[in-house]
Amino acid sequence: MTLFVVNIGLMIGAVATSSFARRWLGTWLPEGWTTTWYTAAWKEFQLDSVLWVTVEVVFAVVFLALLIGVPAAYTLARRDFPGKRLLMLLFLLPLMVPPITYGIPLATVLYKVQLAGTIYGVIIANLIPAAPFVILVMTPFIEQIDPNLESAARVFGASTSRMFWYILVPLLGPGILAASLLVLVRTIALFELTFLTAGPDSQTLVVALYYAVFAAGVRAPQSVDAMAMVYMAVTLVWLLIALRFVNPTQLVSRVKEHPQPVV
Amino acid sequence: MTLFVVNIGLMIGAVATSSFARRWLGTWLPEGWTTTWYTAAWKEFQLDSVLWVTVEVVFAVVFLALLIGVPAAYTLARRDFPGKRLLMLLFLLPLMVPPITYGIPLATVLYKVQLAGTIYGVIIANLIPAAPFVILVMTPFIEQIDPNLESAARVFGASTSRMFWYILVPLLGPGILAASLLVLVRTIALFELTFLTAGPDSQTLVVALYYAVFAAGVRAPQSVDAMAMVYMAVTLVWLLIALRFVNPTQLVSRVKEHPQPVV
Amino acid sequence: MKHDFKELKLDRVTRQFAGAGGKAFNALDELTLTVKRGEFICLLGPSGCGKSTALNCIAGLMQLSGGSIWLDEQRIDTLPPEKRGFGMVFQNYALFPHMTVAKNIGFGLKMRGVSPSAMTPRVAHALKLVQLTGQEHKLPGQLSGGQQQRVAIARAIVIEPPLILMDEPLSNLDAKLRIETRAEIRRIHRELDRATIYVTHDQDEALSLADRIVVMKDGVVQQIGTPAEVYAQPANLHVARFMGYRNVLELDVAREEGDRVALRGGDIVITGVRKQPLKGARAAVAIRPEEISVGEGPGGLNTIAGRVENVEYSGRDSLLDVVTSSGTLLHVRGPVTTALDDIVRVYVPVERALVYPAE
Amino acid sequence: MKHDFKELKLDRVTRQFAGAGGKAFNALDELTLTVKRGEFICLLGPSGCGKSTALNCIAGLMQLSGGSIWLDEQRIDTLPPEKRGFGMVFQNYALFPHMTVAKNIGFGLKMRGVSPSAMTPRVAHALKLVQLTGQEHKLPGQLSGGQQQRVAIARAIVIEPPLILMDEPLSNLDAKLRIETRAEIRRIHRELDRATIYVTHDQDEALSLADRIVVMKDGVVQQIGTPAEVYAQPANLHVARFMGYRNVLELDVAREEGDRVALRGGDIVITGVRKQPLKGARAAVAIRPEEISVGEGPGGLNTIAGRVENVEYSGRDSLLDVVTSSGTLLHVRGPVTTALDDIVRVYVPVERALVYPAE
Repeated sequence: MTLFVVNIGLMIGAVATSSFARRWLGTWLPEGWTTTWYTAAWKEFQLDSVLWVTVEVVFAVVFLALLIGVPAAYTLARRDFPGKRLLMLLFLLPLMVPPITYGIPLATVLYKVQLAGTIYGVIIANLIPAAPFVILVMTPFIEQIDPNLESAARVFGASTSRMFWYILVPLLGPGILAASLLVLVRTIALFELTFLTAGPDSQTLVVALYYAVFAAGVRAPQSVDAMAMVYMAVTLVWLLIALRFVNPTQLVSRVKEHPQPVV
Repeated sequence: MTLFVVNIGLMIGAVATSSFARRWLGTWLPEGWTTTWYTAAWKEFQLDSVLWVTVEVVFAVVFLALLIGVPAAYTLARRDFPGKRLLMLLFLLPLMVPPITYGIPLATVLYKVQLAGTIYGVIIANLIPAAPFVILVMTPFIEQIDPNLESAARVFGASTSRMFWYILVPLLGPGILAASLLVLVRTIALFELTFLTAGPDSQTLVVALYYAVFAAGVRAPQSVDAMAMVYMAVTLVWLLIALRFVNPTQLVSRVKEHPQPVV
Repeated sequence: MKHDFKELKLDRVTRQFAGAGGKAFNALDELTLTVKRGEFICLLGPSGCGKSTALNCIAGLMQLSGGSIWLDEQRIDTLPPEKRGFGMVFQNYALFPHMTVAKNIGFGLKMRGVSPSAMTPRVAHALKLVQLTGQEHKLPGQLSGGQQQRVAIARAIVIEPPLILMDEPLSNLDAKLRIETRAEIRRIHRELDRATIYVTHDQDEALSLADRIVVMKDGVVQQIGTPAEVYAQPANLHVARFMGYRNVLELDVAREEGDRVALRGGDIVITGVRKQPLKGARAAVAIRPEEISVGEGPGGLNTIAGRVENVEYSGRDSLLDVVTSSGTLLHVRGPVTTALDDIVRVYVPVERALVYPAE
Repeated sequence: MKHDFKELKLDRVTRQFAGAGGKAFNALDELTLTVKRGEFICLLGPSGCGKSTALNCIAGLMQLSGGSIWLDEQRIDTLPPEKRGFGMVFQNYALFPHMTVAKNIGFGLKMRGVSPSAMTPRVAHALKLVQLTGQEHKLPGQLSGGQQQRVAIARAIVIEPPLILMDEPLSNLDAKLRIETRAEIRRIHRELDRATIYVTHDQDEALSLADRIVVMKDGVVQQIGTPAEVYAQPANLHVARFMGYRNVLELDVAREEGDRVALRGGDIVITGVRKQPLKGARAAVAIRPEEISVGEGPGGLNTIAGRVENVEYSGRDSLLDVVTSSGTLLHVRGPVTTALDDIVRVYVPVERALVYPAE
């Protein structure tokens, strides 16, 4: 366990050091520090336009995924209907199957309908795993809400829409926030789908990074490391924000409180 | 919802058709069927050696992930200790953070210790998300086991090891099976880590596929489609096997049985 | 909503569910009942008897499969729950966790468009009625179970509904609090002078609270009557068993005279009162443990001899298991001085041995 | 394990837990108790009183923070649970869901290395004792709650342990089954002639089952005594309240004569029997509702007048809330003929009014 943690720490440290290093060969610490590589990376990868596309794609995906996912999660958690299990399985499939399985056919279809290479194509492609992910994250939040609360609101005079605004939205707030932040992180990270469907103008950060790794021969490795650091920083910042709102253990299990033995 | 399902179906259909098609231009169905593209793909991508490496990597990862994950999940589910939440978070991090964030640093380290490009490097890289995944899958199974069963076994004369074999193993059996199958599917699919750490002899199926897509210009697109079909088939077969043993809804929530209204 | 109603009428209210194998069954089968203003009605039965289904149908949380519900002249079973204007107390309280006590109680008023200034005195009055003044700014999670229970009651009564529905409201409280809150609920019902329909599986609760008890089983009404009627004159063997007639002996019918029936079987001869027309030569006699006395009956009538095989002390008296020489077991409440293996004679008055057809 | 043991001795057994804010508190504080062979001991108290902690300490499922446990001359608190050889019945039964009834019952024997051929008759005998013969090849999930309960008992008795531990074994059964299984448990205890330690929060259960009752509160023993002692002579006000002395009035001490104490407050004058040394001028008198009679006491002694403010019918009698003119509330069991707002006089015999120091 400890080994595992130390390992991750060391690796990140190495890349971070490398990205800031002037020269670094054979010694434990590099001889000098510089931000040159960041500037170089910024220019080389046209980071400004790439970042902007990333932001556009990510926010569109988060918004649409919530719009589809929250009502779907509510329906799946509350209603029983024939075929519910099948539908549930279909929703979970894009989460468990690797993106490339459906990514290539998806790209083919998008090319046929002239959407591939545009930002809309990228958004649609990313929605396919994002919407189920919202369902996955929202389901435990919805299930924690006692259905009797909804019954009580109805009995005491709330119509469906007022019940929704006075009861469900306040109670689901933290869940929706958590879901959007987690989808945000995942979308930033989802390489395959964007890679397969993006054109030169709709490259997101992670795709740019891949091209960089691929063509590493012609670029300074430190520049690639700098790029990776930018990328990692972007994801981690969002992830940390997300974790402030959602307790990750809640997604796995509801923590039970027991008195702790002292011995 | 329905749109979403139909979409996925159509896309997979298109690629499948393409991979079997003799020629296919402008008509709804291609003019003839052939398996030539599969033979071509097989030769072109050296599928026999690639498949063998894939099998080796996958089974090693599954075995090691279970060895680490099951006891860790048990400890996390049953014991309370200071720092438990932090540890839980650290375990879940590799699942939520995209692989590329730690993939590049990991590759750097593996190169430094001369493990990158070897099959061991690939295995180690894939273990990092696989072990936490086992923990994630096993936790609900372990939590479903009443701790009193363990107490009862102890009181009635079972030592810790006998309690393990007579009580825990039989009860966790389905969970362990489910976890191994799901890890298997994920490992087959995990592109980034293998991509970053594999050498020419330790390429797995998915990496071979990527190279193919990249160099698509020089190969017949049908050949790539055929390759994708092989890949998709491999994953789906395993996934279906896994789903026979684990109810996916169980991972999200424990299904409650209610009498269903007829109206 | 109308507050000056006269009665709520349930007319053959039926509700179906899908059972095992997809076959529909009636969770509630043609419940017909008229609840007058001021009445306290208990729906009593074991779990799965349809009592909660009935309550949900009245509240509008479930749709009827058949029948109709009327509030005086107005048909209400076609209205959504928010248009019926009833108050309801849920088993687990169902307080809104993100609202303060005052906001929880005022929720119904707010939905009815009552202005905040008009709301405050009414919420304060409801809080006073349930003795929670001073707690209005707490969240439900900061209250004890008993306090939450009372907030739930306040929320139901503040809208001054014609009908208050209660779904096992005491089942999450401990024994002591349950008895205290019982008295509270009865007091509030009297002060409001509306109608209350109360669902419970606890016969003590039903006896102590209700003006009338509706005993249910498998969705079908077994008996509707006052607590004294249900307690002393159960309509059938099922109700008798449920109301604590623990001794049920199946015997041969020896003689019938008017409503007196003489029964015989092995070494037991009992004369009882017939409560249902008998069919065939066998009948069942139902007797409460506390109505069997240790001693000889007048003229040796209804007297049974046996050995004490178990003694359960319960403070004022003991619960004895008396086994006759032919092996029949009788549960008897006897004096605490009775010891294990004593040979005793016990008897039951004729009018406390109720005779029903054998099952 | 030794089956011909004489006694189990708990010597100042203490168990600490980490409380809120990390401060340790004693969930069980210096429990000292000697259990003789053949005895049936009930640990009685509300949840959180330490009774389950005590049971787990005896079973070995929790380690002691202090004190020791002895089986005759052998110190056992240092042994792991599997070496102590006790039988245990868990609250939720804890049957192994993947084993048949027979395998569940035989588990303890198998762990002791008993051969399958020697096991079969012993399992059959245990099955017969709990009246489950014929069910041996079913899985626990195929049995009803009551049957599972009996499998759990069979599993505990088949190893013929010196001590059987039971942790609220009846709490998951419904009221009717609970009373039946109670008699069963008592019968099995008698047939085995070992010792049983039984944990419950239900005073009726404890009264009916136990040879001796240990009343606990906040980890501390309040009273150890026979059911009759605990019922009629509670050691302190807490035990009295828990055993159903619902009327607790705090009054001024007017006069003490021997163990008789005259108390006075408002319009109430009561003479009672002192059960604990008093301190100060105030004292509390505890009286059961069923020991207050409607009517005049001999010579007007201990007679109180009041108005009936609530009537709860309970079949044989009614529970009345009688309020005196000064506003004191008395719970009284009275005849069912009493009506709301009746003015009644009630009295309590001197020896049934127990006087304790005020809290």
